[in-house]
Amino acid sequence: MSLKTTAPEAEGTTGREPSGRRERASGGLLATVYRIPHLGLTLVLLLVVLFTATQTDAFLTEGNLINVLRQVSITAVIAAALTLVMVAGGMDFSMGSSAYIIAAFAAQLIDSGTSVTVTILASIGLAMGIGLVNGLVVTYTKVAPFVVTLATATILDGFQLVVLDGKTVSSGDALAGLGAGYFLGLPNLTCTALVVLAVTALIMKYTTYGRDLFAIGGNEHVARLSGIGVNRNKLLLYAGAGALSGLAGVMLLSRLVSSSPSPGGGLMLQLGAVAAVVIGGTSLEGGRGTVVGTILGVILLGVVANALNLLQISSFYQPVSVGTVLVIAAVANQLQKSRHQTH
Amino acid sequence: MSLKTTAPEAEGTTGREPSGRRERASGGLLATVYRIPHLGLTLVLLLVVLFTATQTDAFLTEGNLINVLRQVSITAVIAAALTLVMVAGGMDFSMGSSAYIIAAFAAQLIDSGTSVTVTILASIGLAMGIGLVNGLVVTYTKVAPFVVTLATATILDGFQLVVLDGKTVSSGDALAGLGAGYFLGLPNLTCTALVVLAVTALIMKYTTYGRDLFAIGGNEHVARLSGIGVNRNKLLLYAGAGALSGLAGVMLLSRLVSSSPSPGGGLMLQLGAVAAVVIGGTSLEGGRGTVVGTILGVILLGVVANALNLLQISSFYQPVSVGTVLVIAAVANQLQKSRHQTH
Amino acid sequence: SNGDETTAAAGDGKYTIGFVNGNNTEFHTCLQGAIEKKAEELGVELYTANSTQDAGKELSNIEDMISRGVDAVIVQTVNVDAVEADIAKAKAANVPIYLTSVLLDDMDDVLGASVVPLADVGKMDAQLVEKDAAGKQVEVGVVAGAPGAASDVLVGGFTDNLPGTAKVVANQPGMFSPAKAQEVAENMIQAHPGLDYVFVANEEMAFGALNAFKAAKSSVKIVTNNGTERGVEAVKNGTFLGTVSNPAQTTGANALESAVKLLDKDKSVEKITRTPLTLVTKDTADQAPAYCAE
Amino acid sequence: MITPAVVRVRGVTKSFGGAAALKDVGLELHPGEIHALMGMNGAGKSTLVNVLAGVHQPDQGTVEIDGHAHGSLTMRQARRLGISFVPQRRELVMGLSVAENILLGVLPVKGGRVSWSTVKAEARKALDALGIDLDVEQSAGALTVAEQTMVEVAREVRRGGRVLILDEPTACLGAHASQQVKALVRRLRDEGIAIVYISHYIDEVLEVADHVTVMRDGQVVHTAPAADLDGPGLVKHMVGRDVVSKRPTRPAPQDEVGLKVRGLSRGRYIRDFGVEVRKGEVVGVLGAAGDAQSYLFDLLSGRAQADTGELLVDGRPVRLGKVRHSLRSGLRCVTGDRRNLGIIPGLSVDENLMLATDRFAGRRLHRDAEQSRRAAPRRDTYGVVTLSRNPAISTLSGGNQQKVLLAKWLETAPSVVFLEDPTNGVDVAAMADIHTIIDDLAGRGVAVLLASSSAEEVMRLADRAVVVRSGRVVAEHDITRITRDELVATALGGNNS
Ligand SMILES: Nc1ncnc2c1ncn2[C@@H]1O[C@H](COP(=O)(O)OP(=O)(O)OP(=O)(O)O)[C@@H](O)[C@H]1O
Ligand SMILES: Nc1ncnc2c1ncn2[C@@H]1O[C@H](COP(=O)(O)OP(=O)(O)OP(=O)(O)O)[C@@H](O)[C@H]1O
Ligand SMILES: [Mg+2]
Ligand SMILES: [Mg+2]
Repeated sequence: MSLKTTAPEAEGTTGREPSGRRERASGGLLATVYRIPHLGLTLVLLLVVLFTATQTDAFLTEGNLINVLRQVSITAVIAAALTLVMVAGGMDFSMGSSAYIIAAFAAQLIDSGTSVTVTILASIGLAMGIGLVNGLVVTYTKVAPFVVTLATATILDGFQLVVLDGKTVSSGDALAGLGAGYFLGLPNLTCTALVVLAVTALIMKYTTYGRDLFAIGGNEHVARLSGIGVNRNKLLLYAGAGALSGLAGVMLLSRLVSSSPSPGGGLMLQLGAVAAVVIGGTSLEGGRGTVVGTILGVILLGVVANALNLLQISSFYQPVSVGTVLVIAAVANQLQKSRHQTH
Repeated sequence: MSLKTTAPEAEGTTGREPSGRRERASGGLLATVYRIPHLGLTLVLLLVVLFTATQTDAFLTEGNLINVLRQVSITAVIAAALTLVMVAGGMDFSMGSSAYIIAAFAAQLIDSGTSVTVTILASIGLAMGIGLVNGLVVTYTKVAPFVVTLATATILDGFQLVVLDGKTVSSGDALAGLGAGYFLGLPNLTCTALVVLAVTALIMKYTTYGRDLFAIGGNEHVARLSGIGVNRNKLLLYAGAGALSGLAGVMLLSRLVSSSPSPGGGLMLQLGAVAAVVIGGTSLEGGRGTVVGTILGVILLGVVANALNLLQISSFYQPVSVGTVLVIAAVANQLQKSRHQTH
Repeated sequence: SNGDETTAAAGDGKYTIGFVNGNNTEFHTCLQGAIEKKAEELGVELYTANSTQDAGKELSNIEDMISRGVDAVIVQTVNVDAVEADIAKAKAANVPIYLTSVLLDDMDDVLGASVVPLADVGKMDAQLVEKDAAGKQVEVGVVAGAPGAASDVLVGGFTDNLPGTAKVVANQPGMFSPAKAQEVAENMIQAHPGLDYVFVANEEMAFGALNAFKAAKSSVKIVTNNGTERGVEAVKNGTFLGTVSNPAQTTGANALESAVKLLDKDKSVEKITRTPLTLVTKDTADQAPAYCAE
Repeated sequence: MITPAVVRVRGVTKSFGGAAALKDVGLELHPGEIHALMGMNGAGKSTLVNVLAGVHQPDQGTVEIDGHAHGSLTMRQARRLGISFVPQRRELVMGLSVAENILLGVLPVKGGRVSWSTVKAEARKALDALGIDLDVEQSAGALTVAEQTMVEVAREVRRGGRVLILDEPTACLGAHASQQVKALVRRLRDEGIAIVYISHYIDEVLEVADHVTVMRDGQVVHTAPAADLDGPGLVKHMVGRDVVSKRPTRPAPQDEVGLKVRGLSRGRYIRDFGVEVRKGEVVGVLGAAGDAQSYLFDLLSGRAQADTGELLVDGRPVRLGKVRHSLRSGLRCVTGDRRNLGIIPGLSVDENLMLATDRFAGRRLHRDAEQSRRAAPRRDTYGVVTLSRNPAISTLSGGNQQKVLLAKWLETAPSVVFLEDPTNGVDVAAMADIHTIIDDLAGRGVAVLLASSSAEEVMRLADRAVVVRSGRVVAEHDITRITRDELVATALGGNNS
């Protein structure tokens, strides 16, 4: 449709198109620097790294860095899924507990002689089912996802005990390849997490599905009116988050080699992931978030935990330090955002 | 704040709700019944009570009911404060941890010979200071309150260990009046909670401060435009929530008689309060909430925990039951809400 | 490379040992205090870390210890059998693991252990109940810890050794939290007003339960476990019927000492050291050993 | 008028992310004067009044009130200095009652507690002054956009003060409500209040304003007493050229019916509503503010379920109550509630522009650059102006957001469209373009149902007009056989009906 009637563009040139030029004109170095994404968070991370490196030689060794990467892998997988969920304006507080119950389930399967492949598939399938139930409740009852998934987490915590019958079940060597192996010098767990993160990032940036999630998180009504299958997308989302929790559960088992009753363990894992995602700049209100931010958040938390150990900070002061870094990182991220952003 | 959700509240904030006006027009018994506030939640509570009463005689005894009332008192105080905070669109995840550190602090004071009055005043003062710090960070850095207060909770958990030096400190008989006394047949703890709840309800309905909180939670920009001192109100709010956490801490100490290192205890207390407030119908997005709903939520959770004990449900299935009741209550509350959109 | 370091360190008799603690409760703090004190005494360089009740964090802590090249790691695990992964990890790096509090079915890959025989603790409490009840028919309640093997073994030791005249009428978890234990006890005494004895898995919870029984004006007799100063005091003044003393400081001191000796290949030390148990009753309270080093 | 200025804006400059929205702007407001601000979309009008109201803080320059210069006002200070403000975007606390919204921040207290009876009485009084009949106890979330506007105006008027800023108050109001607002504004002027009045309606401005300031590209380009200006001159100052929007000769509507609605009912607001729109025909729906329109949108778009009724598109029945079915039928509904149902604030302009098209095309993959390329012609056609390349749509001026909304929907090859106030907030030039676009749609055989609050717009676009009152069609007119005033009269329920 070319309706260039007495088009306003003709005369309005002064104001209409030089936008780009105007923008480039002003600014300067400072503005450019401010526009670097995640500057604040990166700076905090660098500061922590520098400080720790000057205090202890053990920190910047290959072995230690690989440890950190391995340690954050499971949180990273959950955080990746959570980034998607939160971008779509949702919340899933049950992923940590889901990972724990799946670890128990997989351990039982392996213990009863099931093959590794079947175990992994069944585990991820079950986890996806759990996620789907979350999705169904969230989508069709309209109860706040935080509440639904917090309840799910509680329920799963109980079922973990049931699955394990209160005992410890070992997976033996079955998952040693995943839990202890390496690929190109990186732990397999880390490689798995990297793949998940990369796929998540690609989904968010390069697929319509990913953009749908941003739209749903931004304004669900408009998304629906624009022909986006909001309900279907949400179901898919929670099911996917469930599946990734299942993967995280298998990773957890492969790392811990056995599954034991761990009341509260899932919630702690989950809180770590939530903290990482949020300090990575993903909005609790939905519609905004990046995988890079999440990665930085996950690494920051991992590095801080590692540094506190290496620096021999008293275990009383460790939570104090973690909390403090969390606030500083969140503030640093926010300061940049409000500078750079317009309202 | 907050753990924003897309689904239910979006309905409330998004322009017209044709249904809202329609219900008013239609009449009849059914509509009247639907208009009873908190009908769904009340029904769930009644069902749990009826079921438990038929299963065990121990349930509907005066002694047991008084137990339940005493057991929920501390959560109720925190939940009351949280209702205010959440109505204003905020979130405070640190109140449970604050209560725990204040209990430790008060125990140390009493142990070192400080008088009860001074101890209580100092405790509440300190807690208010903690709340004020939360408020300052939330108000002036614009970091999501969930993140700030989660970090505060972590920090406080660490400091609790420091205050106690990892040991148990007893308060002896100093607080026995509060912890074990009765007034008009009700435990003093319950009376304290009732006073707090009543004052909160009055503040919410009959003071401009309370109404300002609704305005801030509903639309902070409008609140500012209307000349409401948003920042001042928020500082007051978090400081007040802090003070009430302090009161909860003193109550906790009076009940437990001693304070011991309890990693994670604060967070569990907090999660209970959050669950109670949310199933009581207070919106995670702010702008909506009632004290009556919160009371029902607190009682429901207390009754369920009590029932599970009395019924000798296996500890494996206790979390399962709690989670299930939580979902059912939330769904029941939501169904009614979407049927009948009141404010 | 770690193996070389171990032998080299062994040469000059100066070891670097890691201690991975499980949590920050009073027990854990005492345990760590004792280990730190002993390390100083023996000139051992000690690194510490805390897993705050998280099995994943425990493994991370062990990895961190390995990467700093310690000669052995003492682990107060967060979960009785969850150490399997820790051991595999440490074995691969040639760093021996020494356990506190718990034993494994298969102790081959472990340097040693300093443990509290939990089943015996339960048994001693059960015997105390038997003696006190003196053949009467009695109702007994149990406030267990958190679901998991430690609590199961302890409670099992108690219930299995009760006399036939004692009937367990209630068994609820107190989650090792005094607040939860108090709540459980309140409900328990409500449901079973005729309760005679209650076994509580540790003293912190026992004090919570005590508050509940006091409030209900019930004269339930409490038997428990630990032998902390406060607990012994309570036994002395008749608040508790009895407790089983198994000092954390002994477990801790034993752990470091035997770990060092085992590294030295000193034959005089047993692979498994058991913390001596003492039943503390009103009569024996004066002789109870100290629980926590100052 | 020799009264000293109450407000004097001096040299105000304001940039967003490096791009200037206001450049060295000056303005004087005098008591007892209606000062109109005019200019094309994105000229900076809203930004300027936001600076006055303390919403934005200027980078340079000052706002002088009573001779006191303020470098940066906060909203609270502005309010205390007597500046009342109705922003362009509807801002109410949706969860609270209408009454409380009107007294927000100034709730009456009696004996230490809020007196709800006074709240309701005061609110009713404020609404009565505007001639609005609304239940003050209902929740603000249940109001239509027009009703919300009236509530906001009532609130600000009730507050009083010395300066009242109204940013496009009449953009979505019907004739009756607009008249009421204008009468009120005049009355306040006579009471000595200084009024800033932003509007894109030339006639309206010339009718009420005492003084007019025209802005372009963030600068003041002309300021003069209204008496010295006429319509064409004003347009020339704004746009830089003449704009004519005349009814063109469109091909006669076809015989086939494109849209057929029968017996549609929902609650009290839509009752047995029926209309037929032939292909190539434009039918206007007129009604008092708050009537039918918005509810029609909910029903036709599938957002809400109807109690009864039938909907046929191109002769095929469409299931009501499902967005999917509505879209699949070829029906396109453009909302009048831009903020809540129109845009996704956090997404970019191009993404908002292409949102529906890309979904309809079943696209699986997305690339920013490629999408921008496809969006470029739409920006061009609809004249969407942005300060930077592809910002979040929330940073656009109101009129520009409206253009994005229209482009998003009208470029999806519709067979039937329902338009709710399509030119809400767009400038004269864009309005003319949009009218041409709608003419063109009809020319290509699209059936257009136009729910407009502006009788002029209906006269300009429609072939036929139906008048709705209390949810029911009460009259139908051939546009060529009726004058604007007659149409307004029937819409308002005057003698002609
Ligand atoms: N918060 C913001 N962030 C970035 N740019 C903004 C922001 N607010 C306004 N702008 C830009 O400033 C310019 C002026 O906008 P403004 O809203 O003042 O225009 P306006 O004259 O009110 O237009 P309209 O008639 O469409 O309402 C526009 O180009 C707009 O995109
Ligand atoms: N937020 C509110 N918005 C509008 N009306 C309200 C609100 N809250 C309460 N009301 C209504 O106000 C009415 C009177 O309430 P209430 O009795 O508490 O105060 P009041 O008696 O009007 O005050 P006073 O007698 O001091 O003038 C009730 O019908 C109640 O539903
Ligand atoms: Mg504007
Ligand atoms: Mg009255």
